[in-house]
Amino acid sequence: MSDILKTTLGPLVLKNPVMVASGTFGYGLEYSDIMDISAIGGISVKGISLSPRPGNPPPRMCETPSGMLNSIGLANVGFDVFVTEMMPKLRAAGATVIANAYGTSASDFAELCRKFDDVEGIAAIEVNISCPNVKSGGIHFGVSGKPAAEVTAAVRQATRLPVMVKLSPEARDLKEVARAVEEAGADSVSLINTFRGMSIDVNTRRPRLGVGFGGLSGPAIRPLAVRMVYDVAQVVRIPIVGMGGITCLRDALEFFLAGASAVQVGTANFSNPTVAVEIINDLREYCTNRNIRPADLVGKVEMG
Amino acid sequence: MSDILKTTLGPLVLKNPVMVASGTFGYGLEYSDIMDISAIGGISVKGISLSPRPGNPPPRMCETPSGMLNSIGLANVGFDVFVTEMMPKLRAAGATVIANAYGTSASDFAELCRKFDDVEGIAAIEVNISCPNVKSGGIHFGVSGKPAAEVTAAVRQATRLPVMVKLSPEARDLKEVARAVEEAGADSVSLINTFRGMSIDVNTRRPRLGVGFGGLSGPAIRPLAVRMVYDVAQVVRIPIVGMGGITCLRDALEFFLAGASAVQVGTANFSNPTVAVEIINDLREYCTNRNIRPADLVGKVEMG
Amino acid sequence: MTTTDNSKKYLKTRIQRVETVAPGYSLLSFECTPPLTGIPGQFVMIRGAWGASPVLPRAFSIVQAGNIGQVLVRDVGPGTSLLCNMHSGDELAVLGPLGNGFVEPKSTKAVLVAGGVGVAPLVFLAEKLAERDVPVTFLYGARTENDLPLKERIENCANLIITTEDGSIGTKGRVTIPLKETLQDQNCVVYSCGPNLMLEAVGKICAAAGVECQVALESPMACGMGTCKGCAVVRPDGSFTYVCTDGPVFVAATIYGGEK
Amino acid sequence: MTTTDNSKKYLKTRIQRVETVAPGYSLLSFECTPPLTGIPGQFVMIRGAWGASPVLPRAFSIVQAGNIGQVLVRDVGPGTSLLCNMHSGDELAVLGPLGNGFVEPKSTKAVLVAGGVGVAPLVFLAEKLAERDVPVTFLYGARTENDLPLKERIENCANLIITTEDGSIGTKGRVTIPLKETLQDQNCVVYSCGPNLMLEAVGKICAAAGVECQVALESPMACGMGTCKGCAVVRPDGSFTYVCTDGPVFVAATIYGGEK
Ligand SMILES: Cc1cc2nc3c(=O)[nH]c(=O)nc-3n(C[C@H](O)[C@H](O)[C@H](O)COP(=O)(O)OP(=O)(O)OC[C@H]3O[C@@H](n4cnc5c(N)ncnc54)[C@H](O)[C@@H]3O)c2cc1C
Ligand SMILES: Cc1cc2nc3c(=O)[nH]c(=O)nc-3n(C[C@H](O)[C@H](O)[C@H](O)COP(=O)(O)OP(=O)(O)OC[C@H]3O[C@@H](n4cnc5c(N)ncnc54)[C@H](O)[C@@H]3O)c2cc1C
Ligand SMILES: Cc1cc2nc3c(=O)[nH]c(=O)nc-3n(C[C@H](O)[C@H](O)[C@H](O)COP(=O)(O)O)c2cc1C
Ligand SMILES: Cc1cc2nc3c(=O)[nH]c(=O)nc-3n(C[C@H](O)[C@H](O)[C@H](O)COP(=O)(O)O)c2cc1C
Ligand code: FES
Ligand code: FES
Repeated sequence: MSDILKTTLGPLVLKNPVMVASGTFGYGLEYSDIMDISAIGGISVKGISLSPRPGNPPPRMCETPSGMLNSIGLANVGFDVFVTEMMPKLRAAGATVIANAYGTSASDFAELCRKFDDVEGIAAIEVNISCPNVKSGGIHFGVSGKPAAEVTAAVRQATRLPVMVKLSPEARDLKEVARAVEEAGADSVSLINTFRGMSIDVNTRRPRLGVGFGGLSGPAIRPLAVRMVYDVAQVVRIPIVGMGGITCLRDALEFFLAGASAVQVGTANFSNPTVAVEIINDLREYCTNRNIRPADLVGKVEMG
Repeated sequence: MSDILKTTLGPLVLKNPVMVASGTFGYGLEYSDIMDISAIGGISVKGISLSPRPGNPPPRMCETPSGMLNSIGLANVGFDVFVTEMMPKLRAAGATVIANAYGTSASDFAELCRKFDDVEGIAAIEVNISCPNVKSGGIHFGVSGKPAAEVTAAVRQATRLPVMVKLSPEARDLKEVARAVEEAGADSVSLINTFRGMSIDVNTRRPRLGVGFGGLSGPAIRPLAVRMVYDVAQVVRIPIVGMGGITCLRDALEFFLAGASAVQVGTANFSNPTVAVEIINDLREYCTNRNIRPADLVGKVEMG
Repeated sequence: MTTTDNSKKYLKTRIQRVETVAPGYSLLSFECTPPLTGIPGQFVMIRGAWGASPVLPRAFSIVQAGNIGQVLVRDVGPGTSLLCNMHSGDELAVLGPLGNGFVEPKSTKAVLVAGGVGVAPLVFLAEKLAERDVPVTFLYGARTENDLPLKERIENCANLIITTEDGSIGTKGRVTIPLKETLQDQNCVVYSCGPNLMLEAVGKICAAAGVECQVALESPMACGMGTCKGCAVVRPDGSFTYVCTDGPVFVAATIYGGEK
Repeated sequence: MTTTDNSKKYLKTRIQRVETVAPGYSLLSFECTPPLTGIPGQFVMIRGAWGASPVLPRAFSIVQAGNIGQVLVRDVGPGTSLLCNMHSGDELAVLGPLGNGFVEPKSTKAVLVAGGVGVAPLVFLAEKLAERDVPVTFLYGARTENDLPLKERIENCANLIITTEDGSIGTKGRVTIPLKETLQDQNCVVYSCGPNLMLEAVGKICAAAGVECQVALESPMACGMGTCKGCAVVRPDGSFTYVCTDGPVFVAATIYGGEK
C-alpha cells in the first residue's frame, strides 16, 4: 500500500491517519449499511471491559453550546461477546480495529490486554485511563503520572500489540503524565478524552444527566484540545493521536500542525456518520495537490 | 433599598447579583450612551496594574465554536489614570465598581490594593490570579494553593475593602486553591477565568493569535464552569461568584443552583451590550413571580 | 403487511417546503433520491447546515416516506427552532429509517391515541392502515383547537375523535376519556405516541382492559442507531433498554409494567 | 460638513430585505427607529438571532444611514454566511454608529479608491459628496466584472473608473495604475478602503505624490467600542492603535509610515 496517506505510529501502521473515536462509532458494524468502514484509518471501538457493563442511569446525554455532555458510563458488551460476536464481522469487513480497553486496576487492565493479545485482527490497544464517567478506574489513573505509568507498564508487559494510552484533559500536569506513560512503554498517546462538566435543568432544578456530571466533547473543546496536543508534542517523542471537536479537514489539519501524527473524530460522527470518510477523501486530495504526506505537516505550526 | 434582588457577599452588598466580568465591559463608561450602568450589580473593570500596560502583539482575538480566544495581555491605562480619569465619572454615573487587580508578585498586588483602599467609590477588589495571557504573575499564582494563599494574605493585609479572589480553571486542584484562599482571608471567590487554548490558521500555518495562545471564554465553557462552581461550593463557606458563558437568565439560574451567590456576564456583553441589564430585569420578574430572593436558589440543585 | 425497514441511508438533500400547519408546528418536506423507506413508528435523524451549534441531529418520526419525505416539527428548542425557520432549497442531512416501527394489527380494528406532536407517526400509520382498509379510530388530544396539526389528513382516513383541555373543540378533557369507551370493544390494538405521562396512562388503561398496546417513546439521542448508548430508558426490572434500537415502539407493558 | 457621530445606539430590529448584488455579496437593509445616524467610514456591529455560535457580532461599514440602514456583506465565513442567508423579517441586532468616519475634503476634489468589499463605506461617501456637489473620481478595483457590487450606485454619483485583474471590464490590472494618473492633479484628497496590501500601496503612492490619504482599516473585533482591546494594530513606532475607537479611518501615513 503506497497510498500517500499511509501513516506509521511507532509499531502501528494505518492506511490513513483519520480514525473514529471510542464511544462515538459503536463497534463500527452499525455503519456498514451506509459506508465502507474499511476505508477508515482505524476504528477505536466502544470501551471494552472484562465483564459487560450496563452503564449509568439515564438521562445519559444532553447538549451544550457546540458540544455535548455524556455520562454513558462505559456501557459495553464485555470482552467475550466483543471477541466472539463482533470481531469476526469486523475482520470480514476489513476494518482496522483499535481495542479501547477499560479496567478498574492495573492488573485488571493487564488481564484484559493479555486476552486481546490472542485475538486475531486487533491492530492496537487504546488504554483508557481518562474516562470521567466511572466510579473506579478511568480518570483516576489519568490525573497524575504515577498511576498512569503503573497502568501503562502493566499493559506493556501483558501485550505485544501496539499500546496507545489515552490521556485526560483533567490531568493535574498533562505534560508530566504524557512523559510518564512514554517512559513506561507506551507506543503512542491519544488525547483528549472528555472534560468533566455539569448542566442543570433550571425547571426541575436537577442535573440534566442522571449521575449529575458528564464528559464534555465536541467543537466547544477544540481550542483546548489543540493546545494540549501542542503542549504534549513539546515533551514526548512518541507519536500523538489528537482529537477533540474535529468536524472537517480544516480541523484535522489544525491537529496535525499542532503535533498530532493522526487524529480521531468523535462527536462529529453523530452529526454526520460519514464524516471520517469525507475527511479522509478531502485529506487525500489536499496531500495529492500539494504532493505531501500528512507526516510532513506534523508539528509544523510556526510559532512567534 | 429593599429590592428583592439585593445581594450580600460577605462584607459586600450589591443591589443585585448580576455583574459584568472584567475585560468584557471596559471601564463601564463606554456603555453610558446605551444604558444606565448604575443598574448593573457590579462592574468588574478591565484588569488594572500599577503601571499602564500596552498589551500583547496582535492579532489578540479569534473566534471558536460557541466561544472566543483572547490574548489581550491585560492592556490597561494603569492605576493613576484609572483613578483620576475614570473613577470620577464612574462615581457620577452611580456605578458599583469592582476593581480587578493584577500584579506580578504578592508585594506588587499588596501595593496596588493598598492604593485602592484610599480611592472613593470602589466596592470591592477582585484579585486576578488567573490571567492566562501574561508572562509573569497571573495564572502562575492560581494553579496551586500556596502561591494563591500568599497573594490573598498580602492583599488581605493591605486593604479593608472586600476581597474577591478570581480563580483559574487551570488550577491543578481547584478545591485546594479555593480552600487556601478562603483560609488566607478572601471574602469571596469568583470563577472561572479563561482556559488556555490555541487555534491555528491552517493556511498560514501560524497560530491565529499573535502570542500563540489565548484564553477561551463564552458559552462553550459553561458546562465546565458550572461544574467547577459546584465543586468549589462543596468545600468553601465564603460566597462564590460564578461565571463562564452566561448569556441569559436561564444560564444565570444554572450558576445560582450550582452554588454561586452572584454571577458575572463576560463574553455575552460583546454579543449584546445590554445583556446584563436584561438578565437583571428577567431575574427580578422571575423572583417576584415566585416570591423568592436569588439567595433562595443558591446551591439548590437536587443531586441524586 | 409492512415490517420494519433496516436498510438505513444517509442522505444529503434539500428542503422542498416548510409549512406552518399549526402555531409552533411545521411540516418539513424534503426530496429523497433514492426514496425514503420506512414504516410508521420508524424515525429519521435530521440536521441542517447551521454550523457548530447545536451539534447533534434531531430525531423525528416519519410522517411520509417515498420521493418526498416528511416530518412534523414542533418548535421546542434551538434545534427545532432552526428547522422550523428553514426555507425551500436549504441543505438538510437525513439518516434513516431508524428503529422499529409499529407492528400492524392482527385484529381487525386499530385505535390510535395521539397527544401533541405524538400525532406524527400515527398520521403515517392511519394513512397506511386506511390503504389496507383497516378501520381506524383516531383519538387526538390537545390543549386547544389551535394545537391540532394535520387534523385534516386524519379526517381523510380515520374516524377522528378530538379532546381538548379547554373544550374549544371536541370533548373537553383528556384523551383517556374516549379511550376507555372505545376499549369496550376489545377486538382492537392500541397505538400511542405523546407525552410520557399520557403514554403511561394509556398503557395502564389498555392493560386493565386486556388490550394490546404499542407505544412510541422518546429519549435524548445522539446517534439514533445503537452506537452511543445515550438513549437508555429503565425497564420495570431495573435493566436498560435503548429507544433507538429496541424501540422507539415498545409493547407498553414492557415499559410500564404489567407484562402478561 | 458632516462629522463623526458619537451617539451610538443598540437597536433590536428586523431585516427588511436581503438582496444579492453580486455573486457572494448581499446588500442587507434593516429598519431603524430611531433612524441610524453616522457618516461614511463609521461602522455598525451586527448579529442575527442564530444561537450560541458564532458568539460575536460582525463589523460592517455603513452603506446607508436613516430609517432604513444598509450594509454590504461579503460571504467569507460562518457569520457573514448566516447573514447573507437571512430573510426579510428575521431578527437583527445593530450597534452603532461606531468609530471615526472619513474627514471630508477641504480641497475641491475627492478620489475614492475601493478594492473588493472595501467599496461599502466609499459608496456612502460618494453619495454624500455628490449631495454637496464635490466632484468625485471613484477608482474601483476587482478581480472580474462579476465582483463589482453597487457599481450602478457609483455611476449615478461619481466618475467611475474600473480596473479588473482579468480585464473583463475596464482597465486590466490593479487600481493603483489609474490612481497614479489621477494624482497628477494634486488638489485632492484620497479615501481608500480594501485589502491591507492595497491600502498600503495606495498610502505610499499618495505619500510620494504629496496628497493627503485616509484609509479605513479592518481588524478582528469583539466589542467595536473600545472595551475589549482586541482590535489593536501596530503603528510604525511599535505602539498600538485601536481600529474601533482610533479608526477605522486613519490618516494613511500614521499607519504605513512616512508621516509628515
Ligand atoms: C424517536 C423520536 C421521535 C421523535 N419524533 C418527533 C417528531 O416527529 N416531531 C417532533 O417535533 N419531535 C420529535 N421528537 C422529539 C425531538 O427530537 C425533540 O423535540 C428535539 O430533539 C428537541 O431539540 P431542540 O434543540 O429543539 O430542543 P432541546 O433544547 O434539545 O430540547 C428542548 C426540550 O425538549 C426536551 N428534549 C430534548 N431532546 C428530546 C428528545 N429527544 N426527546 C424528548 N424530549 C427531548 C428537552 O429536555 C427540553 O425540554 C422525537 C424524538 C425521538 C427520540
Ligand atoms: C470596521 C470594519 C468594517 C467592515 N466592513 C465590512 C463591510 O462593509 N462588508 C463586509 O463584508 N465586511 C466588512 N468587514 C469585515 C467583516 O467584519 C468580516 O468579514 C466578518 O467579521 C467575517 O466574519 P465571518 O464569521 O463570516 O468569517 P470569519 O470566520 O470570522 O473570518 C473569515 C475570514 O475573514 C477574516 N476575518 C475575520 N474577521 C475579520 C475582520 N474583522 N476583518 C478582516 N478580516 C477578518 C478571517 O481571518 C478569515 O480569513 C469589516 C470589518 C471591520 C473591522
Ligand atoms: C457518547 C460518548 C462516549 C464515549 N465513550 C468513550 C469510551 O468508551 N472510551 C473512550 O476512551 N472515550 C470515550 N469517549 C471520548 C471520545 O472518544 C473522545 O475522546 C472525546 O469525545 C473527544 O473527541 P470529540 O470532541 O471529537 O468527541 C466518548 C465520547 C462520547 C461523546
Ligand atoms: C477579551 C477578554 C478580556 C478579559 N480580561 C480580563 C481581565 O482583565 N481580568 C480578568 O480577571 N478576567 C478577564 N477576562 C476573563 C473574564 O472576566 C471571564 O472570567 C471569562 O471571560 C469567562 O466568562 P465568559 O465566558 O462569560 O466570558 C477577560 C475575558 C475576555 C473575553
Ligand atoms: S441514540 Fe445512540 S444508542 Fe440510541
Ligand atoms: S473591538 Fe473592542 S476595543 Fe476595538
